[in-house]
Amino acid sequence: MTDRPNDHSLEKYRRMQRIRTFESEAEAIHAAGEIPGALHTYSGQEGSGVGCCMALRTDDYMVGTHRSHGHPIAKGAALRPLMAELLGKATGVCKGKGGSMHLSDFSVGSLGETSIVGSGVPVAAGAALGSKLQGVDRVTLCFFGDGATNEGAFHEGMNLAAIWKLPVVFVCENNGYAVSTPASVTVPVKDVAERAKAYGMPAVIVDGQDVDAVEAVVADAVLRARTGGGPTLVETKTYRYGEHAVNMGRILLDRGSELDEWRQRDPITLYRAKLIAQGVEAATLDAIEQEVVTEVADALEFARQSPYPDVTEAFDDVFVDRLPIPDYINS
Amino acid sequence: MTDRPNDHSLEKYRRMQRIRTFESEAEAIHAAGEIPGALHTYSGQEGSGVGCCMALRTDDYMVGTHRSHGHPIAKGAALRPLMAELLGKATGVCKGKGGSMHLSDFSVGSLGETSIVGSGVPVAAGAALGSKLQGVDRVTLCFFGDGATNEGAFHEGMNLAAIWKLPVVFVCENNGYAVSTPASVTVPVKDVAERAKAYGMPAVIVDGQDVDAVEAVVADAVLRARTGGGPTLVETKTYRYGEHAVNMGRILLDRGSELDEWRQRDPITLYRAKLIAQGVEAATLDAIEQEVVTEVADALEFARQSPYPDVTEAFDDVFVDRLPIPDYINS
Amino acid sequence: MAKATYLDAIRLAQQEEMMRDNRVFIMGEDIVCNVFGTTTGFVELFGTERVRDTPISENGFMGAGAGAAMVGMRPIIDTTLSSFLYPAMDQIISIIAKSRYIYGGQAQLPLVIRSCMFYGNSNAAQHSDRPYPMFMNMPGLKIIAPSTAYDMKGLLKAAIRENDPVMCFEDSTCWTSKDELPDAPDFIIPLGKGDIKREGSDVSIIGVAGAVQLALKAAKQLAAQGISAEVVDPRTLAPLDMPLILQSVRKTGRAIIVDPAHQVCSAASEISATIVEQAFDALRAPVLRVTTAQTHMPFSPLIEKSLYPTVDRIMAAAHKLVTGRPAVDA
Amino acid sequence: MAKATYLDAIRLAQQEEMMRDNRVFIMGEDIVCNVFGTTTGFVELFGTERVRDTPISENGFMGAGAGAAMVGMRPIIDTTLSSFLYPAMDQIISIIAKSRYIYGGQAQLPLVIRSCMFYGNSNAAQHSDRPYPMFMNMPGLKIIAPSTAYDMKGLLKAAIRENDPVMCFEDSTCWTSKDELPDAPDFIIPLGKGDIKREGSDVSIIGVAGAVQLALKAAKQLAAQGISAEVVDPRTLAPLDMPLILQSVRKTGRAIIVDPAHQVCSAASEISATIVEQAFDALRAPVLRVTTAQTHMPFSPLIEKSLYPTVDRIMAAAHKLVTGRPAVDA
Ligand SMILES: Cc1ncc(C[n+]2csc(CCOP(=O)(O)OP(=O)(O)O)c2C)c(N)n1
Ligand SMILES: Cc1ncc(C[n+]2csc(CCOP(=O)(O)OP(=O)(O)O)c2C)c(N)n1
Ligand SMILES: [Mg+2]
Ligand SMILES: [Mg+2]
Repeated sequence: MTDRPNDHSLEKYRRMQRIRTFESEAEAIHAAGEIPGALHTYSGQEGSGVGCCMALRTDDYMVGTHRSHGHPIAKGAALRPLMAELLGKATGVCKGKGGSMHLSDFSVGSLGETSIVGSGVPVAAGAALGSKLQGVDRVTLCFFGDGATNEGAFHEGMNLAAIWKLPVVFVCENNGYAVSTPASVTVPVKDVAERAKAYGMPAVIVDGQDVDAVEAVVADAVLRARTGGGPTLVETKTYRYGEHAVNMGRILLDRGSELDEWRQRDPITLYRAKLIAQGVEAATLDAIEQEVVTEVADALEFARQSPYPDVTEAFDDVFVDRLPIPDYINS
Repeated sequence: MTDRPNDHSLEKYRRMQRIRTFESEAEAIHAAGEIPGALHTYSGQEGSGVGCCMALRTDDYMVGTHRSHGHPIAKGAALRPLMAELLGKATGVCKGKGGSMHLSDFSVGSLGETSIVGSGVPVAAGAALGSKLQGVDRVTLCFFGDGATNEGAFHEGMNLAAIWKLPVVFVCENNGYAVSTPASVTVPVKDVAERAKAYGMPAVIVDGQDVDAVEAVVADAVLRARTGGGPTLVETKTYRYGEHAVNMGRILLDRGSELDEWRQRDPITLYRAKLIAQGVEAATLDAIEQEVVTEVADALEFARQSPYPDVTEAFDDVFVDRLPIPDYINS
Repeated sequence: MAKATYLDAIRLAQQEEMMRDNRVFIMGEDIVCNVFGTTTGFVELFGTERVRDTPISENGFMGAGAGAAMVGMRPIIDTTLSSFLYPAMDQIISIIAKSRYIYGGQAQLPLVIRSCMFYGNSNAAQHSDRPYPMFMNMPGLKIIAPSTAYDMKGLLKAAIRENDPVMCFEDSTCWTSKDELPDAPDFIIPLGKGDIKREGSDVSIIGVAGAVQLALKAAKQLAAQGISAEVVDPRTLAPLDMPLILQSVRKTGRAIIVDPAHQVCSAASEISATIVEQAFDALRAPVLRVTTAQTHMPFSPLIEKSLYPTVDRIMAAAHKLVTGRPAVDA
Repeated sequence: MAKATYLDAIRLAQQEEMMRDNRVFIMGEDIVCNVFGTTTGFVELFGTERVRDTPISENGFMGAGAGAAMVGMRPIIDTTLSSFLYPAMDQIISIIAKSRYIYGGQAQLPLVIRSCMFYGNSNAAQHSDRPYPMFMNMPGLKIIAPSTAYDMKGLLKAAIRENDPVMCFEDSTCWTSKDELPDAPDFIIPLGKGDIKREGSDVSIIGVAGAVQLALKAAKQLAAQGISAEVVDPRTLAPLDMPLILQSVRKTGRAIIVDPAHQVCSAASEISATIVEQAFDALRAPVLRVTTAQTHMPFSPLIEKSLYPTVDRIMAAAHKLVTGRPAVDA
């Protein structure tokens, strides 16, 4: 995309750093018991999420997964409501109802980070159908993992997008595993991209650790979608550094030196080196990192200061109108 | 398969005739009100069903669909219990519980003609898994339509068979339509066979009106399955002469001259001509036809003479043990 | 105003709302060809963008409906038969019922899921379902089950205007029933409001979906035998109009619930349990359920028909409650 | 005999039956890695053919289980969490529940569908389901919901030997509870037989799954307050041991059903409706339900916990029925 560093490049750097820093803080406070429930980190995959989202317009839509921290930050979400959500606070982006598996900021185009594997694919096709019917040129981008491509929902959503030529970009973030299961055990083709052939859909494979490469490939797909050319499947080859989820201690992937090799190709480190090679001052990048640290600290402080939701709020948002509160609930 | 006519060839001719004659009788008595419910005819597709089943061993398994008359007859089922089933009689192959959409004769290897579109595909994979675990060399063959390939169940079943290298042959009987919807509207690839690429599975397309060609192709696939080579997708290009179902008067396919063109390539007519060209006496074939007519008449007579099931039988076969009968049921 | 059938009511409700609001569109399998007659002429009126044939991908197009709704459309998703809701269950439950909540109100899902309960006509176990109780167990779904053409028109129009997801269960045993249908463009029946279909004083018969018609027939015959039955039609199953049901039961002191679903965990069970919890003091006799036997539906016509609620079974239940004796022969 | 947990009981039941019968095999997502500890050591014991990792294809491997069962295998299908049953709903209902029937008894489906109800730990609405009532509505499925390690071992072993499909709902709130487990190879608890977990005379508290533990705690505290509660555990939800429940209610004249499912069309509703139908004469007070509020489960821990049945709510219900007054402070 960008051969010379500019604000756009620096913003990519900033967003990758934000994800990394936000999550390392989240991991720390999860370990300390401040975050309940599961926590699936995105660390290692930042190049994929940020490359994709920076190829989108602000008003484009995005559908994501249980590994939900990276996508909204990549799309530009504010950190305070995200961190407050992790802590289950009333000021959370989902009012404390979604938590770590569902950090979805609709104000930046999110249509849900859904934790049922594969379930976002038909929804993304539908959002794109909506845009098509409305005659607007918004594009929908849909993230999912390698494991999700074994779900029937993936197949049906891809097919709908193909036959209706919908303005959607499907992004398989292939990190090589679904929980403990290597993709090679459950996906009988070398590349997930092969699967697009079943729908006559163009597909492209890209190095997910190279944020610029991801952005370039996705920008092409977005352009095709926006101009009536229909859907594309993009496969980003990437890796997650963490276990499937931070509180699942018992899963011991036997991944040998794999982790080290991937860390050699860390998307943030690579991009930093590239920017410096292109003439950006290290100090500029250091300043960004520092700003991000401050931002995350501020978000955490905000989250900590925020109140928990009142018990009666459990009866809100099931429907437009609040449900009656049973007697046994005392607020 | 067979270049010179032999008993096997004559049996193929007989089974195709059986299906055609059985169904034309069924249509007639359905119109007369003797058969309740829906009736989906297989007329026009006999080459596909018979070619497939004649490539199987008697102890091989078979899974089918709502268009359920052709498959069991092709696999060698006796006609009396099938006709009795259509009439809802106690002597029916499913004791009157399944009817026209579920003519399943387990004694010839059937594991269900299931009327939920696509639902047979995972079942077939599972039967093949069972054979594999048992260390027996039985193969499972699974029929489904073009429309079924849009179901998630198709995708998941195909994928399981591929990753586990299961002894199963998937047969898409592509008759060009799902109810009123042409395959071209819902399947974005020219041939369903393309879809095998998503699973790294071999696929082959064959003229479904040529029973020998179908048998040859399926025999190859069966051999591969039986010898540990894993699954194959076979696409038989075929056509149904009737409407989607005989009691759906309102569906008027705008199929122009298409029907006439396909009738020119009727699988039974073609095969008759081929056999005669190969030296079979017309009289031999006429005799088979006559025998089949007698057989169908006998089956109908048997069905008509058979009793309806007793009301209490509604409580049988939910589980191994009969359910308690509610008071209001008087037998 | 002219007499129109239940199927006409579906068609007219959709047509009027599609005319009124171009965010409304309809999709489903073979909807253009239109097997049951609920979209006759729609392609001509609205074009194939808004009247959309889908592949046989129930979970896929259910989810597509959800996505379209999230970006401001108002889809009607025709799932043909209720038995085809099972392949779509995950999208209905995990996405449609739960998205507004899990995202703290950020998502809005104004959509209608229509499906026909096609039972009693030898369609066998895989095609004869009446699965609304399963969906009643799941928060986040509104559910209507109209029993007359009039109610269908008013409730379906309301459902299409609703900003929450609504499932509409259409009872094929009501297809040919007719009513005068109001043609005022804003005629709607608000969700959650039941209807007294016949007044009475000895026993309340609460009918669900097509069973309302059976209850009315039974009430007529019971009247001739000196038993005055009130027939209550909740019309909406989620939320249930319990105040109306309780008011009726408090008046009569007796209740029978007639429900074509399988008995276990049925709407009938729910209504019974709620009556007992909230009006026990008023009950003069046990609450009885007349439901479909807890077995599958067989193909063979004679044995199938014996499994559903019948007028005779309702009458027998009423006699048991009111006179303590078996029903007299009508 | 040594003390073992509910999770151990699952593991041991499976292990013993897999040892005994080589037609039994197990499959599911990440079953080799074995997240919850119910298949620890299984690969070493049985190999990866019989302990089989599946793709994330719930409908696919559910159907594969059905097909394998039809040809004579006896699969255990581990669906991880009960919330992942929805994508597999079609195979469970259309194939597994219905095949024996629709083919007139020709098909046999000896299989077990296991899933864990993982609620109460901030897993939010998409991961906290307790959906057994939906499956109770469908004929053709047997359903167990053990509340103790002892019951789990006996019932799960019985389920694996059963020639009908059985769903096993595992309540994560019971995971760490311990019992002495019989190690006789043929120790089984037959399906359909409930258990009186505590005897009492003033009120019957019928507990479902994990709620049995709450009922027992409540009964203990009630005893200190002069109320004698009998705790009945149906253990199997389909078929329900209504004779046992009715016997208890006829004795006490009062009933409370505690059920962690959502209230509407719950097991509690079903049990209540059946009690009223069959033991109305014996009832001295309304039958009450203590269930989960009819809303989704939120992530935020404090508000989530307030929605499930609690010991306090059970005690309040018992006081209302027995003394007609609010519960005294324990
Ligand atoms: C329908 C469903 N089945 C199973 C799960 C449990 N689960 C959560 S994440 C996950 C693995 C997903 O793998 P992949 O799609 O590759 O995404 P990744 O976690 O690698 O980002 C599984 C099995 C689920 N959430 N939903
Ligand atoms: C899950 C499901 N959806 C819809 C239907 C209704 N239906 C029955 S047959 C059919 C068309 C099937 O088309 P295809 O798979 O091509 O088989 P064909 O009828 O052409 O043999 C449809 C939509 C069904 N039975 N099951
Ligand atoms: Mg992955
Ligand atoms: Mg077809």
